[in-house]
Amino acid sequence: MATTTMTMAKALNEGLRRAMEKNKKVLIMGEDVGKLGGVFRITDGLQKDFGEDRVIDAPLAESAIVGTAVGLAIRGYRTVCEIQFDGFVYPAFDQIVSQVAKLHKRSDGVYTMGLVIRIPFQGGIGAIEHHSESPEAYFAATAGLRVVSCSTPNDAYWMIQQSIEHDDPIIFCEPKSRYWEKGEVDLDSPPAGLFDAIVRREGSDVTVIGYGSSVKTILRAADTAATEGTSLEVVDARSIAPLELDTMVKSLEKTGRLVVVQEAPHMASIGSEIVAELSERCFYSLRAPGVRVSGYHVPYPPTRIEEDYRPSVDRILDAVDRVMGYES
Amino acid sequence: MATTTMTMAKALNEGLRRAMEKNKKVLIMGEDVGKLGGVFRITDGLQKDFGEDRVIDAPLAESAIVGTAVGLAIRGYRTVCEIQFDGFVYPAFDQIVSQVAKLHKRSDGVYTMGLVIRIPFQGGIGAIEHHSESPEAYFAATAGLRVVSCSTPNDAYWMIQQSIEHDDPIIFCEPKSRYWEKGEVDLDSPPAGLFDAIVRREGSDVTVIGYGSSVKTILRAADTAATEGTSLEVVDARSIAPLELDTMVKSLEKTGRLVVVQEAPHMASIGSEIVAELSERCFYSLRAPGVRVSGYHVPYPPTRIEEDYRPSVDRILDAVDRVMGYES
Amino acid sequence: MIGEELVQLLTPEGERVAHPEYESTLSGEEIFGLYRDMVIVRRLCTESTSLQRQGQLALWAPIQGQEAAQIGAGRALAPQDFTFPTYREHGIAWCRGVPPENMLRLFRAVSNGGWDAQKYRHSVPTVVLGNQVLNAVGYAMGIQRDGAEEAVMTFFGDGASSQGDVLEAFVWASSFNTPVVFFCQNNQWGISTPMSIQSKIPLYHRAPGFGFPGIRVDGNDVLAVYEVSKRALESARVGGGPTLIEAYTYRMGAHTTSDDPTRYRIDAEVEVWKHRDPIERVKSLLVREYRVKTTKFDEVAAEADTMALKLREDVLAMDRPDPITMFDHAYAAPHPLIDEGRREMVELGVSGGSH
Amino acid sequence: MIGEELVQLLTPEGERVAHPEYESTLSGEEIFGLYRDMVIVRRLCTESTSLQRQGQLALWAPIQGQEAAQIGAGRALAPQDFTFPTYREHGIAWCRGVPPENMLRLFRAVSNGGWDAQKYRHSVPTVVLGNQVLNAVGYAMGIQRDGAEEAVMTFFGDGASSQGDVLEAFVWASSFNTPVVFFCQNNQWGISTPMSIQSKIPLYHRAPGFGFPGIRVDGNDVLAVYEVSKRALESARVGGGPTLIEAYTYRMGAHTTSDDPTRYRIDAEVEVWKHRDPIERVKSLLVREYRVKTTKFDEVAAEADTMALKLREDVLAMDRPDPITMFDHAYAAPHPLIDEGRREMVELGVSGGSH
Ligand SMILES: Cc1ncc(C[n+]2csc(CCOP(=O)(O)OP(=O)(O)O)c2C)c(N)n1
Ligand SMILES: Cc1ncc(C[n+]2csc(CCOP(=O)(O)OP(=O)(O)O)c2C)c(N)n1
Ligand SMILES: [Mg+2]
Ligand SMILES: [Mg+2]
Repeated sequence: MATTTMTMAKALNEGLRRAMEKNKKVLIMGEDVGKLGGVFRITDGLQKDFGEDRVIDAPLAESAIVGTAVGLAIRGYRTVCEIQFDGFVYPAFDQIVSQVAKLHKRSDGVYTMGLVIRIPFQGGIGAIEHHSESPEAYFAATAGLRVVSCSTPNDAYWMIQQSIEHDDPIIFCEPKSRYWEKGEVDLDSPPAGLFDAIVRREGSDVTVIGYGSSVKTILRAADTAATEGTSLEVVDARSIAPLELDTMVKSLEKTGRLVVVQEAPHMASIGSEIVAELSERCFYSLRAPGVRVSGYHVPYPPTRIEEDYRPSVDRILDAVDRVMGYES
Repeated sequence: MATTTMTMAKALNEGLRRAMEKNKKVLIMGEDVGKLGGVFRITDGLQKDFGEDRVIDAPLAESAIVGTAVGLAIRGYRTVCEIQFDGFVYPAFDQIVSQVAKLHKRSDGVYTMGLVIRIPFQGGIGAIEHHSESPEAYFAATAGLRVVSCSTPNDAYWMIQQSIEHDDPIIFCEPKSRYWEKGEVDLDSPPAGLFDAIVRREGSDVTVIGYGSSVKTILRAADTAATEGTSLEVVDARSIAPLELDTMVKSLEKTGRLVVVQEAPHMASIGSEIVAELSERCFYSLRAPGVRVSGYHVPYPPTRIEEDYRPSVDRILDAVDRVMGYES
Repeated sequence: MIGEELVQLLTPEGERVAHPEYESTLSGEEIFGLYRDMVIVRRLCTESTSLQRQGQLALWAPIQGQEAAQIGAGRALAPQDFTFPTYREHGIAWCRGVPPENMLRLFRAVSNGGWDAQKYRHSVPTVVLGNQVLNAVGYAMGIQRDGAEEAVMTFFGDGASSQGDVLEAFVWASSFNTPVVFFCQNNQWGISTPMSIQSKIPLYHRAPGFGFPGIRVDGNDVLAVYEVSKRALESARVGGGPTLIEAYTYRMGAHTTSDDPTRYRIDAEVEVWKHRDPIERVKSLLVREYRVKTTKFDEVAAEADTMALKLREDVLAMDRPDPITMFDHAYAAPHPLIDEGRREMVELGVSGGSH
Repeated sequence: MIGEELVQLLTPEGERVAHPEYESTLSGEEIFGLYRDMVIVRRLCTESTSLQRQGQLALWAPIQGQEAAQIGAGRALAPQDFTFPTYREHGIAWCRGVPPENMLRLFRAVSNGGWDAQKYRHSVPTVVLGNQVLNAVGYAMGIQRDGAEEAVMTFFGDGASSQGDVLEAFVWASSFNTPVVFFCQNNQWGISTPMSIQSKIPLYHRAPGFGFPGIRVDGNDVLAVYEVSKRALESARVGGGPTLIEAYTYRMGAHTTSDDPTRYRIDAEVEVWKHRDPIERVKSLLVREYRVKTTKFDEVAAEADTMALKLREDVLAMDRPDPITMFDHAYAAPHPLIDEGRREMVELGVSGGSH
C-alpha cells in the first residue's frame, strides 16, 4: 500500500491531476484556476500541464461557468467547475437547480450530467463576508443533485476522483479551513464508496455526526469527553445527499443518543434531516432526542467572532451533556 | 364584523390595493403585473388605479426585479415583487440570499429591507415544468429572511398586508392551486399575527401540520379519518420561517403523534425542521416518531401524474395509520 | 418596411428585393420546400391549439406568424449542427426531424422533454428563459475542443434578451470565439410586455458592444432568414465566432393558450402584421415567379391535414404515464431516496411497479 | 496614449491636452484639493497594507494606481447623490466623508459593513460582484419617483462587467431611463484574470448596444475623470438617463493582501504603468502651471501621515466585538431564533449578554 503524506489542498490537486490523466474529457473551469492555480491553489500547475483548453480561466460569471459546463456535459465533456467561495455560488443557483439537476430527467436519460461543482465551504479562515458560508442544504434539498464533503486528505484525493467518474452531478464541498492540514493518503485504493458514511472513532455513549470541517472538531470533543468518562462515537457523514443512514442507524442503536454538528444554521438543514430521519428509524433506540449544534440563525458574522458562531468543542460537549442528561 | 366572500386571488388583490392606499411608498413590480394584471390576475386593475410608477411592468429578469427592489428599499420604498412562478425565482436567488437577507445586518440596522417577494408556489394546476415547485426551504434556511404562506382567502387578504407592513423581507408563498377557491374574508381585523400558527381543526389522536395548499388536503383527510374513528388535529403553520412552535407543541402534548405534510421533497425541508424541533421539544410526549408526507425526491414530474407526487388524502391517511400503529 | 436596416429579400407582397450583401441562393423547388414546411408547422399549430381547446393538451404555445423565422433558420442548419430551443421552437424541431407527436408530449404533460435530443441534435425544451443560451455556448466550447466543423444555434425571445444568462452568454461567446449563432425571435411581445420595455433600441445592436456582429433580418421573410442564418452558421463552423441574429417578427396569436392578448394589445397591430404573413408572401412568389400550380398547394394542404390527423391520433393515444415513471432518470446511478419512493408507491398501490 | 478614443486632459507628464468635448473647469486650488485627496487615500492604503502585514487587519484591498479614478469621480458627486461601491472604493468613501477607521472595520473583520450608509449617502461595501449595480438602479428608480434632482453612481470592475447583474442593470437603466452613472474601473485585472478574458473590445462599447452612451476616460487623469463624471452626473440628475464611464486604469498592487500577482503578470507591465502614476502627473501640473511650492506638498504629506497615525490608533482600539452582537440587526423585528441564540450564548458564558 503506497501511502504518502500531504495537505488536503495538495490531495485535491493530485486527485484532479489523476482524473485528468485518466480521461481526456475531463476539464476544469473557474475563475483564476489557470496561472494562479485558484485562490487556494487547488488547481496549481494543471493549466501548465494540461493546457488552456482543459483548464479554463473563466470570465467572471458563475451562472456562465455552470451553464456552459452543462453544454459541455451534453457534448460529452466532464467539467469540474470551481466556485471561488461558497458565497459566490448563488449566481449559478438557477442553472444548478433548473438545468444541472433536471436535465438528465428532462432528456429521459439521454443526457448525462456528469459534472462536479467544487465549493470551498464553511468558515474558520478569518475572511470577510460571503467567504465562510455553508450552502449545502440548498443543494441537498434539490432532487437531481448529490452533495458530498471530504474531511481528510485521503478522502479529498479519492472523493474528487470518484465524483468526476460519477454520472450524476455532484456538489463537492471542501472545508476550506482544513486545506492546509496534512494527512496520509493511500494512493492505491479508496477508503470507501463515495456515498458511504465512515465511523471515525468508535464509542458507546453518544453518536456525534458531522461532515467537512466539523469532523475534526468533533474528534477533539471526543478526546475531551473521553477524559471526562463519556465515550463518543464519531460518524463522518461524507455524503450529505444522499445520506448513508445505515451506518448512522447502526451507531445509534448502540449509543441511543444523537448529536449532529454543522456550521450551517439549524433551520431546514442537513442536521434537521439527520435528526428527523433517525428519530423515525431509531424511535425505540433513542434514549434522548437528537440534538443539533449549528451555526446561529444570523448572517455569517464578522470573523473576529466567527469561532463563537461555528460549533466549538465546548458547544458540542454541552450538547453531549444535554443528551446524556435524559433519563434512559 | 364586515365579512365578504371572495377567492384567494381576489383577496390578495384587495389586500394589495388596501396596502397601496394606506402607504404611498408601496410599489408593485414584476413581469406582466400591469395591464395583464399578472398571469394569475393578482394585480388586476392596480396599474390602472395607481399608475405605471407604482405598478411597474418589469423587463424580463428576476435578479433585476429583486435587485432593484433592494435599491428602492434603501430609498424608502416598499416593493412587492411578483415572481411569475416558483421555478423562476432562482435567477434572483443571489440577490435574495446575498443582499435582501443580509443588508439590514451589513448596514448595522440602517437599511430597512422592507420588501415582499410573492411567489405562487406548489403544484396542482396541471402546468408544465418549473411551474409547480416548492422552494420554501431554500428561503427558510436563509438567515435574514422570513417565509409565510396563506391557505385561505382571509389569510391571504391579511397576511399580504401584514407582510408589506413588516420591516423584515418576506417571502410570501401563495398556493396557486387555491387561488380560485372562495372563502369568507373579514375586512375589519386579521385572524392572527403574521407569524402565528393556527389550529384549523381540533382533534385528539394525531397532530397533522401543513401549510399552503396542503392545509385543505389535510382537512379532507381529517374528514375521512373522522369517519374511521381517528381524530386529527390540523395545524396550519402559516409562518414557515420562523415556525411558531408553541401551537405545535401544545397540540402534540395532547395527541402525542405527528404527521407533517408538504409538497416539497422531504430532504432538508420544512418537514425535517418541524420533526426535528418537535422531536426534541416533545420528547416525552411523542408516542410515535414524527412522520413526513412529502413530494418525492425527483424533479417535479409531468403533471399528468402530479397527483401521485403531491401528498394526497390517501398518503396522509397512510401516515396517520403508521403513527397510530406505534405502541404507546 | 420596418425602418432600421433589416435584411429583406422578399417584400410582404412576395416581390424580390435586392440587398447589397445577401441574395437568395435557393431554387424554386427549394423555396417550395420552405413553403411546405411553413404550411405544415402552421397546421401543426392549429391542430395543437384545437387539441388544447378540447382538453387534450395542458397548454400550447403557438408560432403563428413566426414560421418563416423558424423554418428559415431550421433549414439553414447542417445535419451536424446542434440546436438549443425554448418551448416555442416547433418549426426548428420540425426541421431537425423531431416527430410532431414528440413535440406534444411536453404540452400533454406526459413528459418534461419529449424527444431524443442527441438523435435529432435538438436539445429538449428549456422553459426557464435564457438558461439554454449558456448551455449552447458550452456545447460550442465542446465543438472547439473536438476540432469539429459544427455550429450551435440557440433560440430565445425578445423578453429573454433581458436575462443575465443571455447577456453572459454574449460575453463568453465573444471571449472564447465559440461557434454559436444566437437566434433571437423578436416577436414584439413577452407575454404582455411589449418590446419597448426590454429595450429602447433594436436588439441586434447589443452584439457589437460585446465584440461580435449583430444583424436584423425580416423574420417574416423566409428567404432572408435562410440566407442570413446560413452565412452565420458557416462562419461559426470555420472559426468565425458568434453572430446575433434578430429575426424581426410578430406573435400573431396568444402567448400560450392560457393567455388573453386582448387585455394588453390592440387589434390594429395584429391587423398590420396580417399583411406581412410569412406564408402568403412565399406563395405569391411561387405563383408569380415559378408558376406553381394550385394543385401543388393543395397537395401540401392535404399533406398537412394528414400530418394533423396522425398527430391527433398519436396524442390521443398518449396515455397517462405510470406514476412510477417519475422515478426514472431522476438520477443516472442508484439512489436510496429513489428506491424508497418507488417502494412507497408500490405499497400505496398507485403503480404496478412494473416499470 | 492607450489607443482608442479616450478622454484625457492631462498627459502622464502632467501636460494639458485639449479634448474636443471636455475641458477642465477646475481652479488651481481645486486641483490641489484633488491632489491632496489622492495623497491621503494612497497613504490610507499604505497604512492599511502595513496594518494587515502586522496582523491587525484580516485583509486589505489596495487602490494604488486607481486614486485618480476614484477621487475624480468622488469629487464630481453632489452632496445629494448616492453611491454604491464594491469593496475597493476607499477613495469614494473618503470623498463621501466616511471616516477612514470606518472603512477598515470590514477589513479588521469586526463588521460586515462599517459606516452609516444613509448618513454618508454611500452604501455599505458589496462583495458579491455585480449585486450593487442592480441595487443602484433601484435606488435611482426611487429618485425618479420622488421627483428629486439627484443621481446615483455605482462602481464595479472589469471583472464584474461579465456578471449578469451588471448587464441586467444596463437593460433596466435604459428601459426606465434612470439617473444612474455606471462607473467601471477597468484596472486590467480581476484577480489573475486579464481584461482580455472578460472582453475582446473596450468595455465602454457595451453601453450603446443597450441604448445609452458609454465613454472611456483616462482613469489615471483626475481632471478628465472629474469632468467626465460631472457631466454624466449632471445629465442623470436632469433626466438625461444613464451613462457608462469606463475609467481605464491599472491596479498597481496586488488584488488584495492575500494575492500574489507575480504568479500571473509580468513586472514590465507594472513598470509601464508606473510612468502613468495619477498623483505624479497632477503634481507636475501644479508645480509647472500653478507654481505650488514644495512646502505645500510637504504639508499634505504631513497631513496624510497624521491621518495614518490616527487611523492606526483607531484600528488598534477596535476591539473584538462581543460575540452576542452577531444577533443584532439580523432582523429588524423580534425573531424567536434570535432570542434562542442569544439565550444559548449567554448560557455558554461566551458573552455577558450585556448588549
Ligand atoms: C426565468 C423565467 N422567468 C419567467 C418566465 C415566465 N415566462 C414564460 S414565457 C415568458 C415571456 C417570454 O417572452 P419572450 O422571451 O419574448 O419569448 P416568446 O414567449 O415571445 O417566444 C415569461 C415571462 C420563465 N419561463 N422563465
Ligand atoms: C460573484 C462573485 N464571484 C467571485 C468573487 C471573488 N472575487 C472577488 S474580487 C474578484 C475579481 C474582481 O475583479 P474586478 O471586477 O475587475 O474588480 P477589482 O478587484 O479589479 O477591483 C473575484 C473573482 C466575488 N467577490 N463575487
Ligand atoms: Mg417575445
Ligand atoms: Mg479589475
